[in-house]
Amino acid sequence: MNITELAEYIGSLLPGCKVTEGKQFAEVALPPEMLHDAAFKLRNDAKASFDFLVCITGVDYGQDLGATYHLRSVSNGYTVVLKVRTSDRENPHFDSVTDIWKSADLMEREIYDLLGIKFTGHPDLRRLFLDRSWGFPLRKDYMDDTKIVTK
Amino acid sequence: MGIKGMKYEDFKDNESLELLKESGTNILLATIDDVINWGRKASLWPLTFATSCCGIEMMQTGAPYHDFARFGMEVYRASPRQADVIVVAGTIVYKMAPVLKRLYDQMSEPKYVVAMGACAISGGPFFLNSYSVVKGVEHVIPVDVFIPGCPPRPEALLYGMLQLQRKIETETMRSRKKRSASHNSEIV
Amino acid sequence: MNNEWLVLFFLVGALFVGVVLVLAGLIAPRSINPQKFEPYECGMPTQGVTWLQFNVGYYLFAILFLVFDVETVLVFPWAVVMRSIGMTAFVEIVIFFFILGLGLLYAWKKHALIWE
Amino acid sequence: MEELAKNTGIGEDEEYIINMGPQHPSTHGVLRLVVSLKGEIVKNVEPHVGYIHRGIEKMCESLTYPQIVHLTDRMDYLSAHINNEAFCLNVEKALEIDIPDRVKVVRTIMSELTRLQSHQLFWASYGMDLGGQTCYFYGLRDREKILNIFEETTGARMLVSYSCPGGLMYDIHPNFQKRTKEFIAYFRSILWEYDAILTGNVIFQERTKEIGKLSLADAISFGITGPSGRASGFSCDVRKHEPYSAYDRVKFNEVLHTEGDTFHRYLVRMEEMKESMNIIDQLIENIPEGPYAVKMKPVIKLPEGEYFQRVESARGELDSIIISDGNKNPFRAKFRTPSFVNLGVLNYITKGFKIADLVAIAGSLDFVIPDIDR
Repeated sequence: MNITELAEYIGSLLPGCKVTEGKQFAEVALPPEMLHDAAFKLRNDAKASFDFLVCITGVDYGQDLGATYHLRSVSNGYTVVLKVRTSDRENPHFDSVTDIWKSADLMEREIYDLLGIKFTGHPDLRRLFLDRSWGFPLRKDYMDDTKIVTK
Repeated sequence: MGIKGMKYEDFKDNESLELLKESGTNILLATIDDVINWGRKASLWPLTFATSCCGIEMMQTGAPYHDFARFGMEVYRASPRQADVIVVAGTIVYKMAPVLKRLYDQMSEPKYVVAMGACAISGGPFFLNSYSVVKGVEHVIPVDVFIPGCPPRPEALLYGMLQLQRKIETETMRSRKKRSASHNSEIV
Repeated sequence: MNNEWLVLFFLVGALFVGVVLVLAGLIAPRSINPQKFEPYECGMPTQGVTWLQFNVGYYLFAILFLVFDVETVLVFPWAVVMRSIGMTAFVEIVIFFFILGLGLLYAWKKHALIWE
Repeated sequence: MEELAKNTGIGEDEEYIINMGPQHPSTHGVLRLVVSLKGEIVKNVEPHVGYIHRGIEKMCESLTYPQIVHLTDRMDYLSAHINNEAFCLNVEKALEIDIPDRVKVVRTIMSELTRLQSHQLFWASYGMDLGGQTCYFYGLRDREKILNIFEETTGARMLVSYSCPGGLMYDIHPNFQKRTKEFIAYFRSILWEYDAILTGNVIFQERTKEIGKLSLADAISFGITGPSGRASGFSCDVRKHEPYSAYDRVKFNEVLHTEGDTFHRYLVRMEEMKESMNIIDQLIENIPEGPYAVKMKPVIKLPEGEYFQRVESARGELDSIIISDGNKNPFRAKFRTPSFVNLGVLNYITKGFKIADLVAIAGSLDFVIPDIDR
């Protein structure tokens, strides 16, 4: 099943989400509130069960914060990319997917640590690398003139 | 090809060595000092402290090809209580600095520090634009010998340790007591 | 005559240890700082309660080790003189091992050997 | 009296918390494991990381593409060239330039040599973790020979920074082929020693068999890739599923076991060493002639968009994700590193085993700590 058929199949599976066909993978842009059940459906779908969460990438797009989920189905090798965005920079939060894939636990803690995006429902959301007093370094507007030395 | 070899004579005595040696010790103390220094310099036990890639080069220096043991340094002690040298091999980040300070304080006297690799000397490749790297171990603990390189070759590490041994050769009992007193800090 | 050698022997031993300790105490450099006297735990301050009741399993293992270690200490002098004493020494050591074997059997039956 | 009981915990079942902290011989670096014990049995292992977090992903946003190559091999320093190759392939995929055949073959050989020296160091430190000092000396003695080959061609022993966007930094050394063939012949003649020392050792088998079992479903759910995942039957070898560089023209089989315990995670790495040598053998004979790099513009600007490239590093699947908005440094560079994801399973498979088994399990998952913290 090549990318176009996969895109159509996923479009039929997830009504109301915009499924585009990127250069490499089928990409699904969906609003934050639909994230959890879309992931649940993709995980437990009979035909293309995406049971391997490759990675979650937290991105600061300048105005809004987003997360990109790369999912892969081990049995037949398809890969799909879920993209979620939120424009609320003070208290950004998405639904946690740790109950669907166990590998999401550390990934979500890392994104919370570096970007400040909270994941509701995460069993133990604490900062991973930095101390509590630290800002969120991966944000574009992160300024820290004491520690960062720029030329 | 490679670093020009250094003749043994000018390796042994150069002017900087004399400056380190305090004058005025009488003959008896000098000979005891020499015996003590010879014993200490020939069995410097490093602490197993490796944070990143330089640690692998330190392991490689301990391996049979470059063999630390020729200079009496092959015993890696896991606990600071029994270690003489703390070879800071790798990057020190802000979260690791208090741990390093605690390890250094828990070492028994006389203790020495070797900053191995560009990361330990000045933050190395992470000097610019990194928000969490301490720019050099000198900010955390006093350093005796700096070994540049990223990671330094095992020979460079051996040469650095030989420089440390030469530094130990010039110590006297009074200078060692003064140096240890400098590590005191009041019992809070 | 020979007990003077004994006294001299102990004297030299005590002197040897004493002088070294005193000398080290005098000339050794030493530094005092608060973190030096805290327990070493991989560079971190200790967490949680550290002064608490240990598992009884450790005690059993230690005792069993002690018993069989002392046993070997006793067997060494026996082995030195076994040839000159001849058959009686052999019978005597068999009884010795038999009794210790009973101890081992008892510990085995009481599941002291398996960590719970 | 109760004051005494309270702080000494006599009576109620007090949890004993130990720090296998940042400076510990068996955590292979600055990984801190807060272990709560009941006697010898491990009840919970909580990894604390960040003691070597250098913020490489934030730094990438202010460096140009050729500069980032030098940061990639300081992330997982044991598979340095594989990291370079991942990032460079990603940049070349974004620019849609096809790299010469010679570059593909030389990159594959260097990656396989990197995998060999990484598994050698795994074998050396794993033996030392479980108390066998001999492995340390045997393993690192043979690893030195690969480092000499690297140094002759790339100038650096371990952090080679050999691949750059568009090809290789320099051509291979004239006697690169000769020395690699010598090394492969030497290492084949000596590999039986590795098995004799450790694999056949009864104490080693006693300490690693049936310890830390990981089922296939859990391996997929926890995302455990690389040798640790393949020991549980999770077929995730990127060289087989999505061949890159010259992996499509070599015949090698993917090492798969299904038992999933610590012994088989170790065994998969030993057999992978043999597979790596087969790959090098098939390629080293006829390295195609041709340019060793494509002429690139001085300032590399990737067209807008998101690019994804996955590569099989010595520890698992390494993905390089670049989001570019068209100027000379990336908008966001993310590396999905295998050790970071494999760390999640440590607590799950160590519960109920003894603290000595925790050392064996953590060693068999083969962490490289800057790979976790980046």
